[in-house]
Amino acid sequence: MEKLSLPQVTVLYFARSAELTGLREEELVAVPTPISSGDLWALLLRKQPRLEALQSRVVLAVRRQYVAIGNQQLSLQDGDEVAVVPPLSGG
Amino acid sequence: MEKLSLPQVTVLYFARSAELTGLREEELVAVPTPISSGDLWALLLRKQPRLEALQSRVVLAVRRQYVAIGNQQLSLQDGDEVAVVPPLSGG
Amino acid sequence: MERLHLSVWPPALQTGQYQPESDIFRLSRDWLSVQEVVDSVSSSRCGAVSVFIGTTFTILLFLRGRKVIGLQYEAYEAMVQSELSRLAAALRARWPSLLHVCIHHRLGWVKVGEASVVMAISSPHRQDGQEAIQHAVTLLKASVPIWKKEVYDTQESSWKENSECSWSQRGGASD
Amino acid sequence: MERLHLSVWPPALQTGQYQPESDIFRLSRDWLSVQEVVDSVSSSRCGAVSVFIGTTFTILLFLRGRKVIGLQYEAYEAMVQSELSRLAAALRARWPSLLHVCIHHRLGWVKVGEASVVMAISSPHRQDGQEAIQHAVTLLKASVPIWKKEVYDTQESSWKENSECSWSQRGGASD
Repeated sequence: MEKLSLPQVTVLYFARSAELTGLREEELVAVPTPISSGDLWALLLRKQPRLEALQSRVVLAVRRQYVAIGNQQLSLQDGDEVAVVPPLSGG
Repeated sequence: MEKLSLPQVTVLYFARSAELTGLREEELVAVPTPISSGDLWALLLRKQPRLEALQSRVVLAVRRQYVAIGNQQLSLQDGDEVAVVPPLSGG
Repeated sequence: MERLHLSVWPPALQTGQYQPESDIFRLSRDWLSVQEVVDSVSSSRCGAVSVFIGTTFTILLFLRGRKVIGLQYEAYEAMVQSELSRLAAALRARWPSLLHVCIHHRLGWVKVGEASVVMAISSPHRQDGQEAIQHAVTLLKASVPIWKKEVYDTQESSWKENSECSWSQRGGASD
Repeated sequence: MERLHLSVWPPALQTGQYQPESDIFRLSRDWLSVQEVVDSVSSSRCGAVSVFIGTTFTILLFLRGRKVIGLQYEAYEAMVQSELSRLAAALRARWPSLLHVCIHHRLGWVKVGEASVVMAISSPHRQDGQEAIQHAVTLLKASVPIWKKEVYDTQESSWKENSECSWSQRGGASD
């Protein structure tokens, strides 16, 4: 079943991704769903081309769960939180 | 070569051995040397029979080095420190 | 100081004379007190407290000809909470005897020589706690969404990458 | 407080901008400060400080129907010094990267819940320090001439025996 309205999600940027985009967060409207994590990343890249610098060493967090960029299908809902997660360096 | 005078050593008692003997230290005179650690222990037992309670779970420390009670030959000198060392419980 | 995260594990309180095991997580913009972290995990049941303290490591950076003046930390705070709960659950699954787990982590500006993380685990017997704390540090570095940037006297800075993080270039720093 | 033992390792001082590695041992009749032990091993070279804190473990003794009110420690003090130096040398032989080792141990009367031993080891990388501290606790219990007696509310007392000590009856307490 397709939804009539496509969801709007909040994208959070941290660390180097925040520096590259100059943003801490932004809204992403009309995101197709379900969507693969790879396609979601492509969508983000189209919006923020400088994120390309993170390519191949970044993951997403969708609703605070890590998701590798690849074929995993994501069902997004209005208001979902999607984070761009550069390599961790806590500790 | 035998020495003409046999050495006098200071015996130190710790923990349960101090409780059994009622002493922290005492002098042991005219100790034959060289002497095996087993014979030295036998000498101590003759002087302090209550140390028998520690039998088989005790070692000596001679000049601050552990020595198991057995055949090891010890060369004692006047003023040497011999300690009776019950099982350790530091930490 | 933000007392962000306080959760009780296991969720259902046990009855009886002893307190339930609890995990205390805190993200702090202030100096971390080792004594406070140790006190958080102490109880009359515990025979051993194992502690890990992570501090700025500067000697290699001196050798590169510039001096680290400090570190800037940031976190995905809401997710830190859920990942630390997951971390504690993983530790308890592997070492069921663990009593208390406490982790305080710095955020914001951290001067060279100050601790960025202090963690303590109490356990009746030391072996469990000591193994668990090693694993805890590895899990924290691999999975808790916190980032640090080294800031140099040249006004340059560099985001660090933990080699434990599966999507980092092992040990590489991005300039 | 007795500052009994202060030795520098290695014995020959190194020249240059960094302090030589040092091992600090102390037998104390007062409360042990975790912070002080941690500060003793901290340096700008260190990336990790691993700490172990041993405290009174009372729950099993409650179950035997009597309550521990405290512990009485004694030591062969002069030999503690030589055995701790030997212990530190053994650690450095196995983990050459270790920076500082600090061990504070209580003597005399220790109330339930107070730490009897605090040790800290600093190292550039955490793996070495964490492995070394596990080994350090084992060596201390196996070879450093310190004894403790549990004192009960029944006015009884009992000398403890470390299972790590080769001439103990494994884990048995002598009444």
